[in-house]
Amino acid sequence: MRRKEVLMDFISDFLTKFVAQLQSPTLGFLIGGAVAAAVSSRLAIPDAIYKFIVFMLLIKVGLKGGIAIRESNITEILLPALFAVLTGILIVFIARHTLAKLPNIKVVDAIATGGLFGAVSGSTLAAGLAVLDAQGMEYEAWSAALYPFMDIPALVTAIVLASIYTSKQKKLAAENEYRSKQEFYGEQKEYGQQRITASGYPHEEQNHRVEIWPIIKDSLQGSALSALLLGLALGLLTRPESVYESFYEPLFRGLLSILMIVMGMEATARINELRKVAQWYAVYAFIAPLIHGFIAFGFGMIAHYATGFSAGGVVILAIIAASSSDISGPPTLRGGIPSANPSAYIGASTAVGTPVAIALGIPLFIGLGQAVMGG
Amino acid sequence: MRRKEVLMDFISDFLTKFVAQLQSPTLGFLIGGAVAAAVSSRLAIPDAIYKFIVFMLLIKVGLKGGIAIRESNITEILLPALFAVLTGILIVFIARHTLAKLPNIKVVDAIATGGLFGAVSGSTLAAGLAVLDAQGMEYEAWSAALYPFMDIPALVTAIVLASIYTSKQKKLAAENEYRSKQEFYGEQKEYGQQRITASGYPHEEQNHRVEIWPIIKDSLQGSALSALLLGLALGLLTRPESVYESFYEPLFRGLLSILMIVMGMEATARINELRKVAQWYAVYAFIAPLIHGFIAFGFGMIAHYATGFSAGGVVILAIIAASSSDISGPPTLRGGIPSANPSAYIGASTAVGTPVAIALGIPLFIGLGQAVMGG
Amino acid sequence: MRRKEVLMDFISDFLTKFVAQLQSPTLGFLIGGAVAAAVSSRLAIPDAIYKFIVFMLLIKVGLKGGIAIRESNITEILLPALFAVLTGILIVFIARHTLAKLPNIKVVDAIATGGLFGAVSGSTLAAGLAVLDAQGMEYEAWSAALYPFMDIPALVTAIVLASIYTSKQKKLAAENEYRSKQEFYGEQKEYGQQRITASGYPHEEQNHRVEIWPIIKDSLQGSALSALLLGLALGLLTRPESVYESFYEPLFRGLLSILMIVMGMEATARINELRKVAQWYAVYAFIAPLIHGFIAFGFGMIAHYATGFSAGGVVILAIIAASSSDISGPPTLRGGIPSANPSAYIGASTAVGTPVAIALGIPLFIGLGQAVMGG
Amino acid sequence: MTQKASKLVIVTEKVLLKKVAKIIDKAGATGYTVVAAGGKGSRGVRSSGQPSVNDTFTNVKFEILTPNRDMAVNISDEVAAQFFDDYSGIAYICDVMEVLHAHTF
Amino acid sequence: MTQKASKLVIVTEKVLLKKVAKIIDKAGATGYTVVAAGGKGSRGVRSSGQPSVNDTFTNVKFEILTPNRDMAVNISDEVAAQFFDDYSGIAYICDVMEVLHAHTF
Amino acid sequence: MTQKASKLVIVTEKVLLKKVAKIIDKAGATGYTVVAAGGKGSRGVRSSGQPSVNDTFTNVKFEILTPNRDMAVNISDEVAAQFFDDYSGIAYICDVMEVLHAHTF
Ligand SMILES: Nc1ncnc2c1ncn2[C@@H]1O[C@H](COP(=O)(O)O)[C@@H](O)[C@H]1O
Ligand SMILES: Nc1ncnc2c1ncn2[C@@H]1O[C@H](COP(=O)(O)O)[C@@H](O)[C@H]1O
Ligand SMILES: Nc1ncnc2c1ncn2[C@@H]1O[C@H](COP(=O)(O)O)[C@@H](O)[C@H]1O
Ligand code: NA
Ligand code: NA
Ligand code: NA
Repeated sequence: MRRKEVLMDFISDFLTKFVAQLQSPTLGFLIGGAVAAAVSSRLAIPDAIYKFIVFMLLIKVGLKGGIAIRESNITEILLPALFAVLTGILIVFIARHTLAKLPNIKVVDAIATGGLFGAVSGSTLAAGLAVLDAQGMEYEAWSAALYPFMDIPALVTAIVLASIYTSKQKKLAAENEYRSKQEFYGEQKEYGQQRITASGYPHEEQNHRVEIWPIIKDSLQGSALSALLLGLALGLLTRPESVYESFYEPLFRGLLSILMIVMGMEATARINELRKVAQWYAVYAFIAPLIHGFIAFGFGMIAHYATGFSAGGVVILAIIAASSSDISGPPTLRGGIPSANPSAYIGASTAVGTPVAIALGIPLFIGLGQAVMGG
Repeated sequence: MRRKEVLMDFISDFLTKFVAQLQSPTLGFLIGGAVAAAVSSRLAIPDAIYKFIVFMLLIKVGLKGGIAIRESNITEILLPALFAVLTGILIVFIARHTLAKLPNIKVVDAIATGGLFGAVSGSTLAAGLAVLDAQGMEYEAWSAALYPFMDIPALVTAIVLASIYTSKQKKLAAENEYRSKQEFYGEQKEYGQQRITASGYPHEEQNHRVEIWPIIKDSLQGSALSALLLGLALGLLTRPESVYESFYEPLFRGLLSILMIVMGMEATARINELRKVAQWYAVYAFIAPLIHGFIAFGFGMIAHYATGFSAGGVVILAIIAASSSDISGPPTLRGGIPSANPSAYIGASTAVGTPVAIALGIPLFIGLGQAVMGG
Repeated sequence: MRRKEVLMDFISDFLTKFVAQLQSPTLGFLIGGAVAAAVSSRLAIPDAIYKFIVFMLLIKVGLKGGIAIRESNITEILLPALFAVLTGILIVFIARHTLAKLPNIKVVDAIATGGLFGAVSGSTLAAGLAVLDAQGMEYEAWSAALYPFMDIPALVTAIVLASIYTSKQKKLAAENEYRSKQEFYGEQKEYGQQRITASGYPHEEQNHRVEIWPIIKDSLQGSALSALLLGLALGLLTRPESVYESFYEPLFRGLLSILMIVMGMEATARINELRKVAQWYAVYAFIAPLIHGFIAFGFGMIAHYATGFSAGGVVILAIIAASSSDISGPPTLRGGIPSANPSAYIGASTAVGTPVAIALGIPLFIGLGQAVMGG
Repeated sequence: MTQKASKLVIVTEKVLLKKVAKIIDKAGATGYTVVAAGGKGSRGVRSSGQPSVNDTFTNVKFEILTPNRDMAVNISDEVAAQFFDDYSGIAYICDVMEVLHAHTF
Repeated sequence: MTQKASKLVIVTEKVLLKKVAKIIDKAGATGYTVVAAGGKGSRGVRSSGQPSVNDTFTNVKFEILTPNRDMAVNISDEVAAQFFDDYSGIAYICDVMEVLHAHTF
Repeated sequence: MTQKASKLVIVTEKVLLKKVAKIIDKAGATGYTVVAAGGKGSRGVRSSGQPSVNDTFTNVKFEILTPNRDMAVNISDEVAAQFFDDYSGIAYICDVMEVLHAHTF
């Protein structure tokens, strides 16, 4: 009976939160942007403004974390950080063993997509924090600092996996070419020639090992993570309380609402790119954020019971997992897995993954957290 | 006697408001920008900031309207909206039958100018609302939503009129050419050749009817109107009160002051363009905003007595009519009446029409409204 | 004994202020930006935002000054303004007689550097005002208006000195060439030819006098000074109190913190340019701001005792002197002393001079002012 | 492996960006490159219908590599016929010695 | 209807934008096109006197169609003589095969 | 005093800006000019991995004057070999009639 009550409580609680969330301005602005783009509105948020808003949101999140970390027991971060790393790596392997096996899916594209979904979106994180704050759900000040612990391992894993796969393929191809040279002569030659027109001559076999440090450095240097880390450092080492409270904090929700419009517009704009690649990307992009969130939520629960990680912190971990990178991840992957088609992974992430994470993921995990742990 | 008192009250009231308005920051910033540009200052508000400010102002106006419409009786809008449509159309016909008849004025240029003056300026509307708010004059929440009802009919009418005129001219020209081929041979040929150098060969006679729906769509998709409508929708369908009050509302007046600087600079920059076209444009641009405002004010008074349209609403209707489009209108006309000279209509609107509407129109109609209806 | 006490008070007071300043957010954000750039972060504040922030800060400083000047006795500005002019000129002559005499330093480069260090940085001024405000140290409302009185004379002096020097050199060169044509034949010819490839043919001897008015006009038209003057005029002539208090004032410190990040990034970026020129530029750029500040502080003290110029005003005069121009000065010098190497003067100013002025100069002169005059 | 080509350059008003791109596509060109440009020409009309403060680049410049002169002339004629009566613009052809590398040309 | 022409290209520092434009006008060219450009040359001096963060395009590139080689050389000589001692810059001529459409040329 | 030269044009994705610049430097070219460009080519892939709203210029166009055709071909081959398998791009050579003024060429 107790269990049944809990379940009913959970479901009713969850549904209430969920419906309220659907009327929330955050989601409303996201949908508004998507609709505006869909009806070909010439509404435009200049690129400079978009970049500045992202900077403002992430430095604010960082500052807040940094200021609060001063008073926290930082060792508490160890277990959640470990779980963040695990989740990031796991997500890529999941993509490698599900998405990559589906028909019409190129393996490198699938791995890159997994990397992007394992990586973290600062905007989604900011949206999640705004909703948590609005609902008065408490969380550890350092929770936002979990960002890089999931982001970087996911990107590194994806690039390493793709590189291993590509070198294997090249060896296989070399052997196959030798064997099958005669068979596909006609078709192959034409294709070969076209490639030569573009790239001049076949690559010399560069049997290089993937270096991991450059990938990590590249991620840390990305504009989003840089802003977060800069904020953290400033919050930790200087006394920015007054400027934080008079400037960064009051502007946060407003700027976030504008960012949601941009992301809605982006989502619609990318839908066309997504259409050009296999349908499975859309399916993956719809389901994956929620599954990733549940995995992280599970890990978070372990930390909750083991070391007292707060309910809010668990929700943040889940939101970070559900999010997929929209700013720093794509260029890192474009450089790290150049043979992967950006339309596949960016389309999947921006057009479907991010809206799902924000519109379904955030209310889902908050509702779940409150219902399960009574945060 | 009663009448005389009212008149004196009106005049004294009006003069007071008018002088106060001349010291108001809104107007001060406009003049400041104009002077800065006139002394060749390199002061610059980046284009991205300008576009963002317009977005912020119009989405704020929209949000406010949307939030308030929820509680209003929306059928009240019908009569004012009808009058807005009428005013928009009327303004174009006035230009067709006055400006176009003046010496050295090309008919298509005059029609396009009429279209632009019939259309609406979001910035002027925002400035008007700011002054109304500052003076505590009340108006219906949905008044800002009258914008498209005047804007679109004016642009559509102008494009249709111009198109009809152009096809008539072409027919006439074809007949004339036949008759007068011999007479102006020398001069004509040279001119003809130059055009051929540019455009290759004479147009085939495309006897196409003007399609109205694309013009309407184009207007609705414009960045200014899009922002307003997006705000309206978000205000109506979501609950953006908190973000509205903490972000959009407090920034409104400040951003408006910056926009006024930009518009002042624009005005000065466009004066030179205006100088290149006939002097009559300057005269028209000075008088027309006030006349258009009075016409709309008259219509508004009818609604005031017929359905209780508020004094503030009447003033807004007049300000909308007095304003001339500065963002969305010009590109629509450039596409819709390509043969019209943009220097004529943009110069007239930006260099003279908008400053007159803001500096004279707003205080005039507010003063008038308060004196006549005691708003 | 009294003297010794004062000295100890001064030293302890000063050290306290100085250490506090090192933890202040202003400085923290500056260092944060510098470090971010040093670790090659891709953190970026878009150019449009940077320009807008500078505009916002300086128009705010101007508005404040203008509003307050209305109630002040403006004749008080005469003596401090005179001292500002003297300091600006003096700084250039100091550079001419110290920096220019050092080994490996081209004279025109040294003069240009002196001009830039004599000119004023709006950002440093804004930072100084923010710190004064934070510490509740009072100053005359018109103090910020001292800016152009030092800025313009410094730039004019530098351009005139450089021009005189260059014409003298040309005369000498003409004579020398005649005498030494034979001696350095080989080397000279090659060098000469290369120049001809670039510039076509030797300049005709244009023995033009330097015109001073265009330089003054150019300075006044610069974007930074324009914004300040526009603000002053608006503050003086209109009633912008409400928009000032609701918009410009609250955003000031936050925008300043972002500008500090940009300036930190700039400093790091310019270090490489500085490395390419003689080491002495770095030495000069480190010492000069403090010396210039002390000179102006001394002048300010005279005004303090003579006409009651406030302690805060003296500090502002010193900060203005310590600052070196970062926005308007460089293009003016690029045009006015085209033969000077921009890497020398911009590198010295941006990479070292400005950070020193902000990080050391501001706390130093505030500490000094409070200790000496008990402001 | 390399190939002779013509390069057609069209400079015109920014408002025509999409329309010119469509004409290029329809003519069968394999691609085009477009940059924001400012300029001055005979018309002295710089108004593109956009606020001008700070936006000096109200033109666009297209560069289209075409396999032969005819396609270039076709595109140019079409653009000129449709727009150059009412909009400012210029079109000219350069010879490209060789296309060295391209995905399809 | 079409016409041979020379195309003069000048790449130089952005601060010179107006001054170079004036020289082109005075030389009698019918127009010019200008784009924002970045670049690297012999001088190794990229400072144009503007803050550099985020503003990589501190050069401008002019393209001027001239009816003959002489006018192009005149413009180029004048620009080089006035500025290339102190500012970075490069100037070169391309042949344009034909000007197809122009309002005045 | 003037000099014949080849002009190599490379249009490719913005992410490659620094890498292509490095190749040009290594090949011994005296400089290059680069502008932001948009475009359409065979790939139909415009994603450069950056948010696309409002950023239509996701390509860069390099123009490199080289003293001879060989250096141009070398640069082009190297860029194509390293990147054109995975990134969109095109490279072609124009003849420059004369370099009129340059600081070093
Ligand atoms: N002689 C020229 N050389 C280079 N560009 C030109 C020339 N004439 C015109 N243009 C470009 O073509 C655009 C339109 O020229 P127009 O139609 O004559 O106003 C100008 O804004 C310039 O960008
Ligand atoms: N070989 C080259 N090819 C293309 N552009 C060049 C070349 N050399 C110089 N430039 C351009 O000309 C500008 C000035 O060159 P310089 O005066 O040598 O510093 C550079 O910033 C480049 O934009
Ligand atoms: N025929 C062409 N003419 C001009 N530019 C082209 C052409 N084909 C491709 N490009 C440019 O090269 C880029 C890459 O082409 P692609 O690799 O075919 O996608 C495009 O985005 C265009 O900017
Ligand atoms: Na994730
Ligand atoms: Na109107
Ligand atoms: Na100074």
